Amino acid sequence: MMKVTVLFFGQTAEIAGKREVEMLFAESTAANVAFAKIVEQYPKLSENKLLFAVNQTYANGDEIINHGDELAVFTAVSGG
Amino acid sequence: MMKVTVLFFGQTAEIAGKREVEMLFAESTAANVAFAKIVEQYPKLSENKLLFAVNQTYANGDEIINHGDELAVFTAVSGG
Amino acid sequence: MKETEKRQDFCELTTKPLNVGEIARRIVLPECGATVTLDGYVRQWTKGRETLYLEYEAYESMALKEMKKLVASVRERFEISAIGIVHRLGRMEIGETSVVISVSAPHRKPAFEACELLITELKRTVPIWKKEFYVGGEVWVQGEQPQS
Amino acid sequence: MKETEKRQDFCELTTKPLNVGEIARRIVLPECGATVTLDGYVRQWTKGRETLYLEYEAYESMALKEMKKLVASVRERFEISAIGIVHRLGRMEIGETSVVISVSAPHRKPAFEACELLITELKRTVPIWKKEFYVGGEVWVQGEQPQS
Repeated sequence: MMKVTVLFFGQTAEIAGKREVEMLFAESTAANVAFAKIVEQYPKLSENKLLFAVNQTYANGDEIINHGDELAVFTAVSGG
Repeated sequence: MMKVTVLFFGQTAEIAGKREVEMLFAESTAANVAFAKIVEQYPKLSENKLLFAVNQTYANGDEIINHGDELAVFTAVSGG
Repeated sequence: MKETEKRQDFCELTTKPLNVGEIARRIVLPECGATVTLDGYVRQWTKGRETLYLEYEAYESMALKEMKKLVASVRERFEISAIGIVHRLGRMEIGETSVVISVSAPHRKPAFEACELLITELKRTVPIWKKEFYVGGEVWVQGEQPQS
Repeated sequence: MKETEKRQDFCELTTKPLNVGEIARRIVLPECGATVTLDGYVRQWTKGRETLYLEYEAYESMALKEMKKLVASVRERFEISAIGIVHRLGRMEIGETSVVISVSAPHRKPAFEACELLITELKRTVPIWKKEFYVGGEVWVQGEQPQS
């Protein structure tokens, strides 16, 4: 198993009730599988359109997750 | 006869050797006639494309000049 | 030359009040004649509803990465010399600046175009979120979806 | 409302150094969320030729009249809240600001468009002239012709 850090921001942090959590995934897990598991753990997240990042880069879902990676789940950005 | 003030700026002031002069015109003189007389007096002005104003407004030449009017002769503007 | 220019670019996040003039003047270079600056700030009235204040938060490491990507891609497309982007985080009162984007260039037209594109893309891609506090409530402002 | 907004507009000529941030912040209004500012300044290098400094002069009374006309006409065309234009006169060194045009608006797009139109029209119609001093000479910069 690999340990990754999962980050939440703004609305997703409010829904998850935390800004950061560590999660374990099997080796060679794809990003979309990992994100599905995260949403499963915090089901209210799925009420929003979500964006995902792996290591500070927008994820397309195909990425293979590695030990120590930083994943993030958030809603559409609204800076400016 | 009517007395008007004629102003020069930038390049036209350098050519005329002055920034302001008073000139006399007959009653009911049109602006284009007045400007032609001014250029006649300072012939080197005609080496440049000139713009004319009557009372701080661009002139089209049809304006009838009145006593006390402020005329101006200058080259294309280059502010900014 | 391209290298010299690039050193002038900056992308920053801060919780301190922004000084729009200071940011705009930091990218003045000898080959430049114009700087276009967007100053984005907290609007009090939106369609008759009163905003009290906003709170901004960011995924800071990713936001800086996305801002730098944005700067690099906009640089490629326009005849411009330098770009400065500073976004403020935390609570901001009415009229306070949340973002400043400045673009300097030899001539003004590409600076206008680049500045407008930068703010449009920043709002679409840089992971920053704002929560609006109004009389009787608060809401996370919904942004646009980035197309990847 | 239109009247309230109009009182915020300003057109000024001065021989003193311009503070771009101060000018930009003067037009922030409660219904606004964005200000776009053009900072025009003395460029040192133009196609390999070095400018030493510039000297600006104006037909001041007419320049102010033309600036006000310009502000009124641009206001009609865009969803903007306030316009500030300040042009400096006299001698200006490299990098020193000669003109600042700021436009505030509820939303940024018309502010960009109005600001760009204002500088284009100012350069075409407002009676201000600049003389360029370079190594070994000086020249009155030739402007465009206004079409009436």
